[in-house]
Amino acid sequence: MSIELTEEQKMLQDSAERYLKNSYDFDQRQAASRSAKGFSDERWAQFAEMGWLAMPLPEEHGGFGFGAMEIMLLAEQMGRYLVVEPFLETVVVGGGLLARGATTALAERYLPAVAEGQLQVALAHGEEGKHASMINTATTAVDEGAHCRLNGVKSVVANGDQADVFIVSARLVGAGNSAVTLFAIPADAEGVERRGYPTYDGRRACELTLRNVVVGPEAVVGGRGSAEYLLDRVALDAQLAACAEVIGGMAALVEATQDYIGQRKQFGKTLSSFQVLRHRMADMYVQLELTRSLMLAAASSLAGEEGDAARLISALKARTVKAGRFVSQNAIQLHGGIAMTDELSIGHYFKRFAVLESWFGNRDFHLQRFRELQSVA
Amino acid sequence: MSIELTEEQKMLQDSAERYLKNSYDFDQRQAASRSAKGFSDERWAQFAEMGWLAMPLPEEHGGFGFGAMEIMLLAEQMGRYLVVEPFLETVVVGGGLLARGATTALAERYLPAVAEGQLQVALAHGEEGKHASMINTATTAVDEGAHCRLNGVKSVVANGDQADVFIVSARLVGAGNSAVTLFAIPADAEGVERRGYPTYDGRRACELTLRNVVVGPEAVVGGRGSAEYLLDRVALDAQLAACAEVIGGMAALVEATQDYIGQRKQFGKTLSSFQVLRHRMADMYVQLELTRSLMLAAASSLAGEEGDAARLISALKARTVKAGRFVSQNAIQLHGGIAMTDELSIGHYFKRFAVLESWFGNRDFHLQRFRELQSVA
Amino acid sequence: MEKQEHYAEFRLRVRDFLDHHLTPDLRRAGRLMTSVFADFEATMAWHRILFQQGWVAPDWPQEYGGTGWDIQERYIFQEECKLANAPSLLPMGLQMLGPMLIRYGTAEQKEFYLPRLLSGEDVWCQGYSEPGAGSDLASLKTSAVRDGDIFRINGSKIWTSYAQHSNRIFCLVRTSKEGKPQQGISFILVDMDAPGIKVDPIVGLDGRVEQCQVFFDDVEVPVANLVGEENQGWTVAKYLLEFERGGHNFTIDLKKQLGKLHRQMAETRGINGASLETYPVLGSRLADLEIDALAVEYTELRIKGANSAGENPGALSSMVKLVGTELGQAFNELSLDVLGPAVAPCQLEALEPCYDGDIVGPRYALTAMAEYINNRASTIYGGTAEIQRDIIAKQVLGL
Amino acid sequence: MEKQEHYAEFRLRVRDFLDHHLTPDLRRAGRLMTSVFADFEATMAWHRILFQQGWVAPDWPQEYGGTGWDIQERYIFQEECKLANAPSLLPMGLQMLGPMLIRYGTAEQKEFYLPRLLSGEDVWCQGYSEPGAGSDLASLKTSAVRDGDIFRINGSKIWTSYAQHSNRIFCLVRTSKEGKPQQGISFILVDMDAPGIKVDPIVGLDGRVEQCQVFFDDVEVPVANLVGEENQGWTVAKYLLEFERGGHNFTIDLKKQLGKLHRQMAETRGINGASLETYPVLGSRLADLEIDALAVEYTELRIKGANSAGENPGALSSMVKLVGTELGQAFNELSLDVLGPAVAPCQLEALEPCYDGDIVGPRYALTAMAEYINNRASTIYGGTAEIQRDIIAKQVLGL
Repeated sequence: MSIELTEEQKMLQDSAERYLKNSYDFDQRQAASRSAKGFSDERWAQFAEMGWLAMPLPEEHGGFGFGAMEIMLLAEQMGRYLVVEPFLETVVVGGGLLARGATTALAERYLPAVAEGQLQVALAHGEEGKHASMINTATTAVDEGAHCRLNGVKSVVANGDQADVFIVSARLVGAGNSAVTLFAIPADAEGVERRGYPTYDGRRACELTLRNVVVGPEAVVGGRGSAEYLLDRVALDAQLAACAEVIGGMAALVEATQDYIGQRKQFGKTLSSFQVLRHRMADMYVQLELTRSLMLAAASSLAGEEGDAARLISALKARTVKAGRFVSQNAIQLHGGIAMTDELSIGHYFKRFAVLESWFGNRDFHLQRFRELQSVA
Repeated sequence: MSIELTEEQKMLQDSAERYLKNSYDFDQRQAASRSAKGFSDERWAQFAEMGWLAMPLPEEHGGFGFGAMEIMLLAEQMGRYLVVEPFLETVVVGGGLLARGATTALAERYLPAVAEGQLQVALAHGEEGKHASMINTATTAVDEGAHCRLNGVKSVVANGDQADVFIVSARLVGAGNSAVTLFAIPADAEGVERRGYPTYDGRRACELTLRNVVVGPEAVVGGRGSAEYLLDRVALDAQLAACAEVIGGMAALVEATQDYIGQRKQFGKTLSSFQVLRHRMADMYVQLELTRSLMLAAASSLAGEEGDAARLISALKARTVKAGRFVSQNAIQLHGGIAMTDELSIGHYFKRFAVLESWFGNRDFHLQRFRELQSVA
Repeated sequence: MEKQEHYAEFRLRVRDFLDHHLTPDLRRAGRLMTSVFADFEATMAWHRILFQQGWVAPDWPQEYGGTGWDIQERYIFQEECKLANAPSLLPMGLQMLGPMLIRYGTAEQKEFYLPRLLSGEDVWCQGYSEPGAGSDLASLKTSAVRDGDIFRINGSKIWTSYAQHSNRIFCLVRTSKEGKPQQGISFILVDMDAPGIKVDPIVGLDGRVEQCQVFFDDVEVPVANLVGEENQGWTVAKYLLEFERGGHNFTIDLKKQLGKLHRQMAETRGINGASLETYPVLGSRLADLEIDALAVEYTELRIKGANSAGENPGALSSMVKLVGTELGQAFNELSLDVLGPAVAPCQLEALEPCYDGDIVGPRYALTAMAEYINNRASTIYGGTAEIQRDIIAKQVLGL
Repeated sequence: MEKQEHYAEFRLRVRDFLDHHLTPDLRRAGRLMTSVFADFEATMAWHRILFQQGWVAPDWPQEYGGTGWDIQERYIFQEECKLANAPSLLPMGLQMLGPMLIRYGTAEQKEFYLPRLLSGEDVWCQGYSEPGAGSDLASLKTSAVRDGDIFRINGSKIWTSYAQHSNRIFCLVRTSKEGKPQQGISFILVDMDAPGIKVDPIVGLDGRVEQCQVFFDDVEVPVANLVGEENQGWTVAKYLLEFERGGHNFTIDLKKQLGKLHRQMAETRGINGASLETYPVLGSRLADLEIDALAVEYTELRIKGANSAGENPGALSSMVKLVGTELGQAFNELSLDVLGPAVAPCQLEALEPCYDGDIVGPRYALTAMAEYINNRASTIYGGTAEIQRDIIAKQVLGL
């Protein structure tokens, strides 16, 4: 395993860090988050301009054709600066599914628009009352020859409030779970109804209702019955990005807390003169760095399409949830009451971590998957 | 739930504490532990004299007819002073099984002798390569009309090295697990062979081989097929005693460690001036006291034969293992290298706790049982 | 045995009362609690109902308006109210100021303030913490300078819960800079409508306002509003802090949380389509927490035993605060693991008891994230978890 | 890619060597290890075999007898040896004294001591800790008083591993009481057969002797045996301590433990009669630990990367020591949970490689309890877990 970055990758990392550090301050983030859209179009346009949205997309459709390492690097910086723009949803998941599954015509219709920042995508897969489940879905698609007719309700669709296109999973009627298929459906298609709302991480999602939505064969992403395969594959990139985001956030929390306890006085001494707090900080640092090691390994394995990539990604997710909780909870604890307010960024990392925990399977799910993948090896 | 002690119980507690404090020092304990028998006959005789061995046995067979509260009080003090004499094995388990299951003749043969300190008993139930299992056993008993013929090997029989009588579980051939039955078998019966050895907690056990051991119907304890019922019931007393022993031991460890860090100097300061060590001690104390609360509740419930006794005992065992590990491991950690030697008592508590962990089911077993008993309630 | 019957009967009497007086709207307000505070309007409505019944201050001596119940009856009352989802009453007046006035107040103060507090006419908030003085109360800076018959107060208090709803505030203020920091502090009662007071709401992490910052700009307060001696406020405050720590009953909270968790597990389906209550790993984690909650319950019973026997329960209170809060947080985490993505939607309006629109996702998931967030504060206020450990090490272990 | 092939080939060469030279008796000694030390006789037999091959000190510079392997090759060699159950070589000479002599020793010292160390003729032990000075080395009291060409040593050293088997000892001694405690310490080499030395074995908690207390009663040592400057021993010692911390490879140990655990789970049956490897709760706990072990593995790779790039790996070493040891202890605990009562029998004789009698219980359970016991020391020696956290807080976080 090589965990060294290429020169190009280091440049990407540096430029992302520099841009976000200089131009993405917390107050503006909060303003964007509270706007009707939930993020800033202007920022999104700048991301596009810097090529970030094109990064992992295929070259033949306006992308740069980069892979896991670049996704990791960008997501980590976005995590560090609490970016609310839907890079994960639109580019990593949406772009990833379309790049891998869409017909050439569909890909050409959507992907260049994604790369240019003109199109928002959302995966509509989860349903109410169940989770950690990658594939069983109650939404149905009835094959009526020339087209399919979809019915169902999708729950907590991340970025669903602003999506121009939904990628919807549905079970072909009468064909069991093996026939779950993905469909790309424009948000303005007839029978598509969404109810948008904010989520606790300062973003927006929706409940999506499909009532007799009719789609042609060109809307199928990845062929019939390929949803599980496609979702499993794209979930690897998505989890890597989500974990990198948390790791970037943990690094920010470790730094902020370290600064805070070095300055803040209580009982006539700086907080850092209390050994218990110093050791807590040491443990926070250890959690961060251990998880970072696993992230580098998983990204490298995924970039090289190695056989153990899925196992490492599950390991990474399980570990990131544990570390993210420990670090974000203790960042609040060490800051005290002030971190329980909306005003400080500390608690917003905490909330973002909490929402990412169950994205594409939570810790328990990935501990189990890690075991299963192991017993195969 | 009443968790207050009666005057009589307080007196028993005080007298046990006083006797052991004054007469049971660690060096003598070590000498007894290293002797061929593994404990001191003299002590055992004194225990008998003070009535401890008669405490929970029925009055009609030379006992005092007391119950769970008294077992708890004695075991707690024995734990505190690291007593190696087999009170749990001979009195609580052996005596308990015979008192509940033996025919009048059998009870009269054995129980007065137990109360007087003349007879050692050992339960031979466990077998190699499996655990946490209360009932499935490979040892067989063939019913040959006037008598039964037993064959099998029993593993890690606590107090087996010195037992005069074994209570052996065996499956009546052809009758399935529901026919597992207990037999009282004298150690000198033909076909009984034992191989004694020390265990890490400074006691002695044995491997017991039964080769065509022939026993008459009077040897059956509790009737055919009653092993599960009897063991489950006596296991409640046994677990209570084992947990009380650990709790007594934890109290000793908390005190010893508290003293040690208050006196020992490192880097020019007492160890107790390090906040991390003070907090560790606070956590050790908390573990001890939380567990003690559960012990009092479980003992009280068991003494009153209340419906939730089994559930509370499982809760107690699961909690005691967790607390015992934390307290004994940290007692060593805070003492440093010196506690890794045979010379100090600290590590001997640690080893005793480790052996008791899996006695009558370990933590995982009892967490599961706790859940099952709950879902019934 | 007779006692048991008496308590059983008492419990039935409480239930009967709740059946008749705790309206569905009030129960809804209780169910929607995501912190120690319920919706203000509902809280005060329930306060007035209990006042009518004479049950608003069970912990007070009977001569001042208490119920005369013994410790067991009070526990039963508290438990039945919580489990029936009654909104919690505000503790600042009933639990903190009341007992303190009874102990340290003048006859005039008691006569004037206690009845208004019981009836709900006065709503009190607590002015202790200041920006820059978190756990370290003794370093507070808000000053009260004597000028004839009045004190003139300048400074600011923070983390003042429900100050936006209160008409009075009790404060610790600095009346002297001499001696140890603890020595120059006084305890004083202030009208919120006095000129020079400004209340700024603080938006919490959950997006709602429970706490405020209160500014004092030359606020004049009569000297008669001093409680206890001048410069002796620290003694009064310590009494209250201990009360804050020991007065809470964690068992009831934990039981309520446990009930929610069982419901959430039963209703949610996992990867194989079965209810999550059949999942051994989650079950084992829940059992572990549930056993710890039992240990807290029996420890609280031991403390009650010690209390009623007139013994000092020592640092068992610190221990229960420490374990009870950390355990509550562990329950919150398990809720997140159980509910998965359903915890994400932020529906602030649906958390208001008067909301009658649709909600997103299952009702049993509605409060989980806000509880996870708000409960982080439980190991910070009333003495942080670290301070509780310091107390145990010092007071119990003598380290 | 070419590099990969090179390493694969190297690995095969090591395996081939092990196949031919690591005898079944030696492998048995490796399997029976319950601490960082293997049976002494077996250890030295293997030491001599590796010396013959020229592979006894891969970490040393080639001019002094090292192998010239790069960091990856050394890792592969170590890994293959461990996984083939080779007994671990004694670190006191090869890992500690050797590098130190190479750095600080005089030409004469190097010429005399290094070859004897490599060949196994000299066996060294380490005299640092003293009764009364545990983690606080600077407070040591054993004195060396200059008297012409000799030092006269009086005092006592404790936790001296394998002193009973050693013919030489390197010591930290106090040569001055002036200045800071660290300043008056010197580093000196002592013959164990010098008059006035007495070795008392210390029985460990597992019932066996690995460590000793060494007494010095007017022991005379030539001044030429000083390593480094007089009173500058602290610098030398610190170098060694860091080496002790960073030099160990935790990944390999953890892999070996993991292998054992998988075996133990597969072979043991639980309550429903099935192998414990099918039990979700144990499986989930194992997966959690296994993932942490992976994180340690990749962290060690990062450190190696930093090392070979000439960067300072900073406190990553302290971090790996901290996590690696605590994780090893967690593996030990899980072993106890898996094996149950089978861990109880104490069969000291069966832990000797030469034992050929029967054992009680399954072979895979034989060492579990002794490992659980002895591994508690791993968070004590070489800087306690608490000291590692202090180091991380101070050196990395600047607190």
